[in-house]
Formats: sequence, structure tokens, C-alpha cells
Amino acid sequence: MLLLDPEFLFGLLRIATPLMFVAMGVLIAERSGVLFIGVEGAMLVGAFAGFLGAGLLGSAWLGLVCGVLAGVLCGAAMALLTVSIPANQVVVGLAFNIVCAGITSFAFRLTASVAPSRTPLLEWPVAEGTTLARWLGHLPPLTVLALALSAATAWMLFRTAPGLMLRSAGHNRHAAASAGVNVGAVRSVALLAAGAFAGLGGAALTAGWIRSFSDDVTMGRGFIALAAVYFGRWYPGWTIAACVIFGIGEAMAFRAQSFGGNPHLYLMIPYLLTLAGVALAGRAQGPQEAGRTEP
Amino acid sequence: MTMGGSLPGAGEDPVRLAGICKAFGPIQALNDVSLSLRRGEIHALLGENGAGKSTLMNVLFGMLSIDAGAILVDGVDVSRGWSTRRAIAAGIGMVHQHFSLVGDYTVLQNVVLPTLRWSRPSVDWAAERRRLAALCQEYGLTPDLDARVEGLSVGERQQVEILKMLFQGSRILILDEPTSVLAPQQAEALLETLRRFRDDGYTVVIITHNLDDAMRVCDRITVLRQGCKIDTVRPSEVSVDEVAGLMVAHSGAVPVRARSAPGRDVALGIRELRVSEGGRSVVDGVSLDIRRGEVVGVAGVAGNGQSELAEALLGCRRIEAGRILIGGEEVSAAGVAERRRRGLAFVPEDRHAMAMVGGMSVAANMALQTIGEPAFSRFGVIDRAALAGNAQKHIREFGIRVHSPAMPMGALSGGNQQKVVMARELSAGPSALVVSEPSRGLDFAAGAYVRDRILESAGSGVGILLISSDLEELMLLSHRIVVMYHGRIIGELDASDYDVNRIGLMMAGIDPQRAERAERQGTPAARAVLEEQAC
Amino acid sequence: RPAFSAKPVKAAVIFSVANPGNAAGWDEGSYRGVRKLIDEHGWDVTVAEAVPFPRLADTAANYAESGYDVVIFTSSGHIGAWNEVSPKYPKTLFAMMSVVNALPKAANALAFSIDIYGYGVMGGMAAALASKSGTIAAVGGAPVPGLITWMSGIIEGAKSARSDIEVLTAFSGDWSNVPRAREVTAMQIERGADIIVMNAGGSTRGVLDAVETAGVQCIGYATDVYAESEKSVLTSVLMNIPSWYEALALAVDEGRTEARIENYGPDTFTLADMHGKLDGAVETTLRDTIGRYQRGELTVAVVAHDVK
Amino acid sequence: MVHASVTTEPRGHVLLSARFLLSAAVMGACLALTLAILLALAWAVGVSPWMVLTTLLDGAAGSSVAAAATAAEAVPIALTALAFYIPYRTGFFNIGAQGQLEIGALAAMFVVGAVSAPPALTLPLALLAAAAAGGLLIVPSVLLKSWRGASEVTTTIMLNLVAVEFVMAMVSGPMRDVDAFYSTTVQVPEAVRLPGGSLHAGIWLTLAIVVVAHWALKRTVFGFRLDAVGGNPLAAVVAGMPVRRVYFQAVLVGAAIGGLAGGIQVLGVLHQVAEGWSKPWGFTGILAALLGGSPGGILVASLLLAGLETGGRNMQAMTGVPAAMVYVLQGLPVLFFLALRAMPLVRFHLDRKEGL
Ligand SMILES: Nc1ncnc2c1ncn2[C@@H]1O[C@H](COP(=O)(O)OP(=O)(O)OP(=O)(O)O)[C@@H](O)[C@H]1O
Ligand SMILES: Nc1ncnc2c1ncn2[C@@H]1O[C@H](COP(=O)(O)OP(=O)(O)OP(=O)(O)O)[C@@H](O)[C@H]1O
Ligand SMILES: [Mg+2]
Ligand SMILES: [Mg+2]
Repeated sequence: MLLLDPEFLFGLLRIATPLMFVAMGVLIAERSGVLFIGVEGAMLVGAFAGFLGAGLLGSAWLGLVCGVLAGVLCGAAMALLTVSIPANQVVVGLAFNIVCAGITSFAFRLTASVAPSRTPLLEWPVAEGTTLARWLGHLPPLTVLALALSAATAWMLFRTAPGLMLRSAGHNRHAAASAGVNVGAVRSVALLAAGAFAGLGGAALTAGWIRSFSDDVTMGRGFIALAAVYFGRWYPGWTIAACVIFGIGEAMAFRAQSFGGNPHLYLMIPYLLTLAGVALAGRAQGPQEAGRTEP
Repeated sequence: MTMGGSLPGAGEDPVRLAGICKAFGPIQALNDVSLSLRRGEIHALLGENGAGKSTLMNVLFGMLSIDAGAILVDGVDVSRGWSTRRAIAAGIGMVHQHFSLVGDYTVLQNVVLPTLRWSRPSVDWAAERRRLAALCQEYGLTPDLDARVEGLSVGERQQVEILKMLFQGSRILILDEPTSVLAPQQAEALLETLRRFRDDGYTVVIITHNLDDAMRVCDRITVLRQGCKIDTVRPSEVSVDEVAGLMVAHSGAVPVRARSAPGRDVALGIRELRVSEGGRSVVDGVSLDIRRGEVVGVAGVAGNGQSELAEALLGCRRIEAGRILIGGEEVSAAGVAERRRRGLAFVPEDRHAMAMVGGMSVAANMALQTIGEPAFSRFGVIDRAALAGNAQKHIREFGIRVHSPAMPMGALSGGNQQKVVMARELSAGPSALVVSEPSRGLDFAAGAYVRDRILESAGSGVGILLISSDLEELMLLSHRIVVMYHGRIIGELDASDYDVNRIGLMMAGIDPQRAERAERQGTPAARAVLEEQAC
Repeated sequence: RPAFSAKPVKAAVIFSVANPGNAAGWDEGSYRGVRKLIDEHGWDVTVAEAVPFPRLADTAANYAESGYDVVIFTSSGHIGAWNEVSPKYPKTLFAMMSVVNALPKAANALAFSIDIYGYGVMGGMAAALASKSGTIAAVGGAPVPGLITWMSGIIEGAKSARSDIEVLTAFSGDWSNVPRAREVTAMQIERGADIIVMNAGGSTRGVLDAVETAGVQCIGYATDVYAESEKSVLTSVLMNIPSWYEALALAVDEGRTEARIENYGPDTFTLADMHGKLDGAVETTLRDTIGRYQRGELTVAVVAHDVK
Repeated sequence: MVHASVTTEPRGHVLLSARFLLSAAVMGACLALTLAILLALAWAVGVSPWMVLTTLLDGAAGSSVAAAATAAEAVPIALTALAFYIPYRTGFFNIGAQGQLEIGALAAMFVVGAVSAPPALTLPLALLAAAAAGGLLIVPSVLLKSWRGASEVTTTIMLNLVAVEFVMAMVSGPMRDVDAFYSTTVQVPEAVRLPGGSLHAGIWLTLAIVVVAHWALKRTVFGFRLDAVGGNPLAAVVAGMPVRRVYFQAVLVGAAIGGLAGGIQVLGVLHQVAEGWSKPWGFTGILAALLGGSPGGILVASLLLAGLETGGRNMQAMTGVPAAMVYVLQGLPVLFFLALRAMPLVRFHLDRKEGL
């Protein structure tokens, strides 16, 4: 039915892809024991950097790179505030979001004169007409990238030594510490990675999807990603699924408008779906350290 | 008889701590403490609560930075930039008082964790498993390598902690109050294992409050008092009383009064009580009558339903079947508050988790369940003078060491925390008291005091259910002892025929008859039966 | 009637959108007008952006109190505030630079308005005649009266030019949610529309992107958005907003500030260059039809559709 | 903050206590830092820093009008701050104050439109409705947490988004004023508005609520139980406290206050609910709760943030610097505060537990 309709499918993938990136970031951070409420702000900064970079450098892919770099900066700020110092993770996150909202729209005005208002289209970096090009065909590049990176994240978290150390820091910092794991370092690294993912997600939204920027363009998508992680019980697979479900919800909302009725009513659907998802996920045995603030 | 750092040849000692000072804000936890450890010795650290034992070992293990002094490993000063990671690399391992394992990791993962490096991302689990299995073989440890640690008993967790140390190649093993959480036979088995480590050339440090253990198995004993090192002695050269003298500034333990005769009528009645956890029944048809002024001891290896029984009695755990009576009145359906109002008092085994709010003041903690009563509040408004007065009173009569009742409960040492809890529960004027592990982790002075209060309140007609893993304590305080095994009471002894060995066997689930026989064959055989049943 | 003491004229302009200079459409047009006031007429102008609707009155009053000569409203959403404030501060001139049909009861209120219906008609005609599929869509931001009138105009204009035309209408719901605008547009295209007539304010670029990706064409609002997406902008129906500001400046200079509504009709709208996107014949008929309507030779019924 | 939440208040006179002076100093440092950055930004966009500074202060408290505006602006911030702070004492993170505020405002608006009773009756009724609506909105979160263990952080955030869309649906749908030129409800009739003009009654009501809350948290059994449940739920159970009830009470009271914030804002200041009618008061409120650390402190922090808001708006309008500057202005001091506040030395002195 609906899902088989390619236009709908691509529509929901366009919506879900940026979420996937961001959600992976949140997942890494929380697995290491840091509640990443600031993800909304990091995503917004990434979105702006992605837009600016793509516009000035004339390549959407380079825009994504800029998004990642900006995200890493945000991650570093987060690490400084919640790991080095450390201050309350939730509140730091919320303050961080507000600041990012300000800084981005401020910078947006400063750069409005120099940057083109729309960024180049993002396509597979392969020559037209080659077999490879034909193979990749209509596959949305970013979705493929998102899935690949998620798989990589899952492997890193659950199959490698760093993954084991990272999760131990998130589950019980004292145990990790007495096992010689440098919790602070692990979390800082995790936050840098998380920031990178959040920034990439933001860039995927601007440079990869709507190809432009406007104030607060993320509109709570960072929070949605956060919810997706809880929904997915901190497992990459389920988290991706959650992002897709949200995509379906929002795509349906857009579609339903054409049946008449008030658009805003339909736009509640995806949030309610996510809420239902979080409810179903139930007693989430998440990383026990996430949200704790102790020196 | 002073020894330690000043000894000739101490240079070869694998570890030397010299003039260590450590303060937490105003508290001088360690003051110029020097200590040297040797190859192939078991070294005991003794001292009252808050003496500085844990802190000193945390310093050696790199978990706390020091204000002054030096840490020498194999004669080399490593104080600068000393960290847990370095300590582990230098062959030092530590088992903390409150175990530090990653609950949702398997035994294997927990043990391997300390050996992981960012530089070696991939792990060869098969190989690690083989190495670990071999290690278990060697010291006769038998944990299931793929079990999640959450599900393990205290004893098993401790084995995992020890394996962790061995696996990461530690030659110096530190254990903080290892026996205080174990049943006698388990403790005995642990000490046996420690002896074998010593014979294999390991250095073992145990922090303990059990003087006898220290005297029996240790080669040297170092005593701390209020952050200062008092002395290092050889058990062979001193008596228990001497050591005790070293530990406490004030004159030693309070003599424990004699048990008074119990009264007639039943204070706390338990009828066919059944509690189940995840399908299997953890308390399985327990019936018991505790009369006024009677102390009934409950023995049993940790995890055989004692804590569930206690919680069911308090009313914070659903009961499947059976009845509970306080002073002859049925309370099975009542909630915690109601039961307390009917005269039930409760001292849980884990005070940190269940008996206190660390962030609130001592005074507040002393009124935790009575705050709503007219004594402390009118129309929901707290009478702070009354709160303070109440606290002052208890601090005086229980001799609680604390600057002011406004101090946060969390900053007290375990002993004093326990006194606060006891004071609170007894001051409510209960008719029945359920108390678990009243002296766990307390130095003997504090422990003796707490026991004395228990007997005193029994004397004043309170019916007491005493759950403890310390048999000495049980036999000292109880009029009779029941043994719990797999949620059932499998045996009961009267004060007249107490016998450690027999109780131990029952704790291992061996019924009295077989116990008799085993006893006739003599203890070694009995212990064999025991070990086979233990795990 | 306000008397203007010292030059330069001190004026404040109120926008509800953020960053109007970059808004691709109506507000960008207004912003260019403002620049003219500053650069060519030497006015001393303060721009207030992103003023929430409920705050409009306060903001305007605040300017009046702090001695501004002229306060300029830039959207029909500001009419309420316009009506409320202008009677209170007779010394200040309150200019409304947007669609209105009635004046506040005050001598110091001045309006430069357009025939938004007629404007819609022209867009509708152009779209209908350029459409190959026979289906066109009007995509708007929030369903406010001005926008509904505009859409009604599009429907009637399209039908008058081509009876078999089907006109879809859709709202993205607000003026800022770019992704939403993009997906809503994509859906209209999916339903067969091959020409999109748009007025999405801050979310215009979402519409443009959908159009561009689907390889269809769209018609810009107010200003020429060809530069935004050469591939997919067929044309734009231009309303010369800056010229209204010129007129305002002139009126102020000559002291002709009596209360009135200066209405700009179809004759002031123009169709931007099509860069040869339509083949000659089609473009000629298209321009011819629209020209006849502008000259009043061709009348289009005024019907108020209640579009959703 | 976590520590602060369980400390009991200092002995002696608050204003004279060393920790008060210290926290004041910390606060001052944060503001100074922020101001420096602000002036740098102004310089970057080519506006005279002096103009920025004067317009900022002028707009915040330069005139009685400005001061009144700041006081009014502080109301929704202070109330949503309480909406966060009270549940927070039990360990519940209510990030949903913004949504509760939106819904509360809508409910009040609905009552005003629907009820045809004398103003003296309608007004309190509308405020009650606002509080009720706010409380209602948090019920899913609190139930989901206690039944399914779902994290309230996410559920409240989701409910924010739902509430915003719902309000938009109402003001652009059934409750829309058909004559208006944008999506909005009708204006609240003069008679039903909170009396007092720019210094409307809602300000005094808020003041009262803050005082009561401050007293209740420190001096009553209710506050005592909040601390116990927040500090160690298990111990609270063992002590026989009605933990679940305490917990529900705290959360519902908080959310109700959040709803009330919306009611007051719409009946006292804006007189209508419209597209983009609200600012992110709910989130600013959380910042205020953190800066304040107690209802009393919240009052101060709210006035501060409100001043930055009104002053910032004035600065924007008068100098034309981007409105975005206001957010930077509100967020930065809090980040600085968080950072400084958490520095070991500062923490040691501020968290030292004294008094009963
Ligand atoms: N993290 C800490 N913060 C502040 N003070 C501490 C901390 N840890 C220990 N102390 C102080 O240092 C003193 C020594 O603590 P330590 O844990 O070494 O005592 P201990 O000998 O282990 O007592 P116990 O026998 O009860 O374990 C304590 O009295 C305590 O006041
Ligand atoms: N935040 C703190 N401030 C001051 N002292 C503390 C703090 N945390 C712990 N301590 C001290 O550290 C010591 C070790 O803490 P620990 O939890 O081991 O208590 P304890 O005395 O060992 O009792 P138990 O044996 O029951 O654990 C205790 O003496 C306690 O007084
Ligand atoms: Mg200790
Ligand atoms: Mg201890």
C-alpha cells in the first residue's frame, strides 16, 4: 500500500535520515553515561555549518564535512561542561540549546550577504552513466550512509574493546574506574563522536535535504532523535527503526493534509507515535549513569 | 615490636607507602601514614569505622590523589601521576567494600575489562576464555563465565572480583572488608584461598573488622586510628586484647548484658508466609512466633530468603499467602505506615540503600517515619525545635560521633550511620523489631554497643527477629536460632544446644539427621559435604 | 496630521518574519523598499524583525513614544495593531504596506495596498496556460484571509483562461517550516500538478526544492525568485513593492500624509522574464491573455472560495 | 544543583550568609562575561556597544513602564521554573513546562469564550482551568514513568510538541477569530482581564505562589517528604511514606503551576492566543530554576532573565541588532553559571550542608 509507493517511501526516508545520524550520536553519548539533551543545539549548529559550507564550497558533500566539524566543536563544549567540570547534564543541555539557537540565527544574518541562499544538490560522487551510477540509481546517498554508519556504530559498541569500555562507563562509572577505564576520557571521546553525528545529521537536513537554512530549522528534531533512542532501548537497530517510524508518521501527516482538515492536527501524529513508542519500549534498562552528575 | 618501613631490607618490598597524608575538605582522613608490604604475606588493616583503612588502600590503588607522601613500587617513587590504570599495570589489584562490577556484563566481560586497550580494538574472546578457565581451575573457583553478574550471589561476585585481579596479573591483592558479607563457611573458604595466594608468592592485604580472622590468617597486622598509623605487629607476638587496645583510644568494648527471660504473649506472629519472586517462591511457608522480650535469630547463607522475609514483614513486598500478626492483630493487608503504627520497627541490612537519606541532615533522618506525627509537626508544619531536640537527645544517649545534628547523614561513618538508624527505630517504642545485619561493617566497639541496645530493648519487652550472617552474634543475642534454606526454615536450635558446625551444615541445606552423622564423622567430612552443596 | 520637524525622517519598520532581507518573496520585497528609504531618501530607519503578532501593538506604541516620525507595518497580519495604535499617537504616521480594505479611525494612518485577488488571477492564468498536465497547484503558508483571497483569485483566473484546468490548493500551515513546505509541495506534484504557484514566506525554499527535485516549474510571489532556482522557476508575478516605499517617501516629503488607501491594481503587476522556457506560441498567448486582463478588456468573476 | 536540592537551608540570616555572597559573586561574574561577549557581537555587526548597553538597561529597568514590563515578563518564567523545580525535588525532570503553559493558556481562553458568567466568576474559573489543563498534560508522562518506566525527559518533550501543534490547530481552527488577519483567538474582553494594567494582578499572585512554595518546601511535611523521596525513594518506602502519592502530588502541583503560567500570561498580558504568541518561557524557566536553586532564588533569577528579555527586545528594536542576540543573552550566563557553580571550590562552599 502506502509503503510500496516510492514517492511516499523516499519522502519518509528524507525525513528519517537526518534523525538516524543524530540518534546514533545520542546513543553513543548515553551509552557512555552522558544524557545528551544538548543534541538539539548541536544539530542546529551542524545544520548551519552544513548549509554555509555547502554554499560557499559549492559541494553538498563538503557541506556535510563542515557539519561534522561544527558538531565536533559542540561535542567538545559538551565534554568540557558535563565531563571535565562537570555540571548537571540536563540543564547544561537545555542552556546549550538556547545558546545555539541564538548563535546560529545570528551567524545566519552575518553570512547572509556572502553565502548563496540555496545549496547545491547532493548526488552520488560517481560519474554519470557509469555502471556504478546505474547500480546506485535512485538509492538516496545519505540514507545509505546513515545505515552504514549505524552498522559501524553497533559493531564498535558491542564487538570491540573501546565499545566495551565505553558501555561500562555508562553502566557503572565506579566499576569502570576500578577496572582501569578512564571514564572521563571515554566520555569525552564519546561526546566528540556524538557531536560529530549530531552535526552530520543537521547538515543532512540542510545540505542534504531542504538545501537551505532558516532560524531554528531543526524544530525539535534533535529531541525526536533523543526519543528515538529511548524508544530503541539504546540499541542501534531498534533506534533506526524508531527513526523510520517517526518518518512514516510525519510523511503520513503531510499526506493526510490533502484529505482536508487542519494540518496541525495531523502534525501531532508523529509525536504521538513517538510517545506511544517510548511507552511500548517500557522500563528502559538504559545506561544507569546517564543523567547523573558527580565529580 | 615496631616494624614496617624502618625494617632492614624493606627496599626490596614490592610496595612502600611513606608519610601519606590525605584530607577530604576539613576531614584529615590520613595523617603521615607509612606502610610496607612484602612478597608472600597476608597483611591485615585494622581500625574503627572511619579510621582511614579504605582511604589508604584507595590511595595505593590510585583512586585518590594524595596531599603529601610517597608511593614506592619496587623501590621506585611513582607518586607523580599515579592512577588506577598505572596501579593495575604495576600489578596492584583491589576489591572494594561495595563491589564494583558492571552488572549487565557477563563474568567473562567483567574480568577481561581491565585488560582492554584502545590500541587493541579487537578482542579474541575464545583465547581470553581459555586463559580465564585455566585460572579458575588453578584456584578452584567455579563461576559461570557467561552468567550476567547481576544474577550472581554475593560470594560469586567476590570470586569474580578476585579473578579480575588475578587475570590482569596483579601480584598485590587488596580486599576491603571481604568477609563481612559472607557466611562463615564461605568466609573460611575465602581465607583458605587467600592463604594459597600467599603461598604462591602474592601479597594480600585485607581490611577487616574481624579480629579473630586477622589473628588466625595474617602474617602482619597494621592498625590505624583516626587517620594515623598506630603500629604494625605480628599476631604471634601479641594478644587479641592488645590489638583491640591499639584500635580504640577509649576503653574497649561495652560488656554485653545477659539475655533476659522472654515473656508470654506473641509480639510478632508469622503464619505460613509465602513470598515469590519471578515465579519461584523465595519465602516458602515460613511460620514463626516471636514472643515479647524474645530474640529469635535467623541464620542462613545470604540469598536464602532472609531479606525477602524481612521486607514482607515490613510490608514493602507483596505476600502471596499466609498471615502476619503484630501483637495478635492481623496486619497482612496493612501498608508499611500502618504496620509501623501497630508497633513494628525495622532495621534493614543495607542501611545505605534502605535506611537513610544521605543528603538530609542527621536530625531529619532521625524523624524519617515520625515526621508526620504531632511530636514533630502540626497541620503539616514542621516543628524544627522539636526535630533538633529529638536529634540531640539520641546523639547523646547513643553516643553518636557527629559535629551537629545538621550534618548530612552521608558524611557519617558506617558505624555512626547505623547508630542513627537504631536510635530512630528504637525510639519509636516498638513492640516488635525486625533487624538485619545490625553490626555489619562496624568496628567491634560500635558493634558491641548496637548488640547491647538490642538486648536492652528485648529486656524491655520488645519481640525481636534478628537476621544475621554473623553466627557469633546470633548465638550471643538469640534465645533460639532458626536456619533458613531456599526460603524454608529447615531447623531450629535452642540456646542450650548451639553449635557452629551444626548450624553451618543446616545453612548448607543439610537436614539435622545427616548433620548428626556428618558430625560424628568429624568436621573435615562435613566441610566436604558443605563445599559440594555451597555453590 | 503629523508635522515633521527635523530631517532626516526617523522611521521604524516592523516585520513578523525573521531575517526579512533573506525571505524570498513578499518580505524581501518590503525589505528592498526599506533599503530605498535608507539609501535614496536618507531616512533614519530602525528595523524590528520577528515581532510576534501579539506584541505588534506594544512595539509600535513603543516607537511612537520614543519619538519616531513614521511607523511602517509590512503585513496584513499587522492590521489589528495598526487599527489599535494609530488613533493613540496622532503625532506619528502609521503606514500599512500590505493588503487592506479599510482604514483605522485616525487621520495619521496611511496604506499602500494591492488587489490581491487580481494578483492571484494573473498567477492562475499564467499557471493554467503553461500547464501541460492540466493540473496546477497553489501552495501557501498559513491559511490567513489575504492568502485565501489570493487562492480564490488563482482558481478563478485559471478557470477563466482554461476551463478544463484542475486547481489544487494546499497550506504548509505556517510561514517558517521549510521541510513541511517541501513535502506538502512534493505531494501536490505527485497528485499531478506540473505548475506550482507559491506564497510560502520563509519556507519558500522548501517549495522550490520540491519543484526542482521533481523537475516541474513554479511561479514566484512578489519578487523575481529566478535566481533562487533557474532550473525550476518559470516566472514570477512581480508586484513592485519598493515603489510603494518610494511613494511613501514622496508623500512624506510633500506632506501629503492625509489618511487614505493607495491601491495598486493588476496594471501595476508584471510577469517576469521566462527565459524561453515556454515555446513562443504558448508564451505569446499567455502574455496576451494576462495583458488583456490587466487592461480590463477581460473580466474575471470575483468568487470567494473557502479553500482548505 | 542535585546537591543543592537536598541541602536544608542555612542557619542564620540568608542575606548575610557567606554562601549567599559567594553565589552572588558567581552570578555577577557570569553577567559580566555575558555582557563582554554581547558588546563584542554588537561591535561585530557594527552597532555602537554603548547604544546596545544603554538600550538594554533602559529596556530592562530604565523607566517605570520598562520595570513593569520586566516584572510581567518574569511571571511566566518564575512559574514555569517552579513547574520544573518542585517535581525536580523528587527526582522527576519536567521538561514539559512549555507545553503546560501553552495548554493552560488555551484552556483559559476557552473558558473566557465559553462561560457567560460575571467576570468576578469567569476570571478565577479561567485560571483554574489553566492549572487543570497543565496538570492534565503531565499525566501521561507520570503514568508512563510509574507504569512502564518510560523516561519523563522524552515524554514531556514529546508532549510539548503535541501541545504546540494542538494549540495551533485550535487557534487556526475552531477557536479562530474569523476577522483576524492571522491565526488567533478573539481578544479577551476588558472585563475578564487580570486587573491592574501593566502591573497586573498575576504578578502579585505569582509572588504569593513563590513565597508559599518557598515556605512549603522548607518548613512543611510535604517538603520534607519531597526531599526524602527525591533523596532515597527506597528509604522513604521503608519509613512508611506514601512515596507514590508524594511523587504524584509534586509532579501534578508543578505541572498545574506551569498551566497557570499560561493562564496568567493570556489573561494578564497578551489577551489572546495566536500563532507564535509564546516565547520559550518554559525552557527559560528551567534555567531560572537552576540559577535560583530555591523558590526564593528562582524569583531573583526570573527577574534577571526577564530583564535580559525585555531589555534585549528593546535593544533589538532600537539598534536593529538581530533578535537572535536575546537568546545568546539568556543562554550564556546560565552556561557560565553552570560551569562556575560546578567548579570544585565553589561547589564545596555552596553545597556545604548547614542548618536543619
Ligand atoms: N569521599 C569522601 N569524602 C569525604 N570524606 C571522606 C570520603 N571518604 C572518606 N572520608 C573520610 O575519611 C575518613 C576515613 O574513611 P575510610 O573509608 O578510610 O574509613 P574506614 O577505615 O574505611 O572506615 P570503615 O571501617 O567504616 O570502612 C572517614 O571518617 C571519612 O570521614
Ligand atoms: N560524602 C562523604 N562525606 C564525608 N565522609 C564520607 C562521604 N562518603 C563516605 N564517607 C566516609 O567514607 C567512609 C567509607 O564509606 P563507607 O561507605 O565505606 O562507610 P563505612 O564506614 O565503610 O560503612 P560501611 O562499612 O557500612 O560501608 C565512611 O567512614 C564515611 O564516613
Ligand atoms: Mg571502608
Ligand atoms: Mg566499612
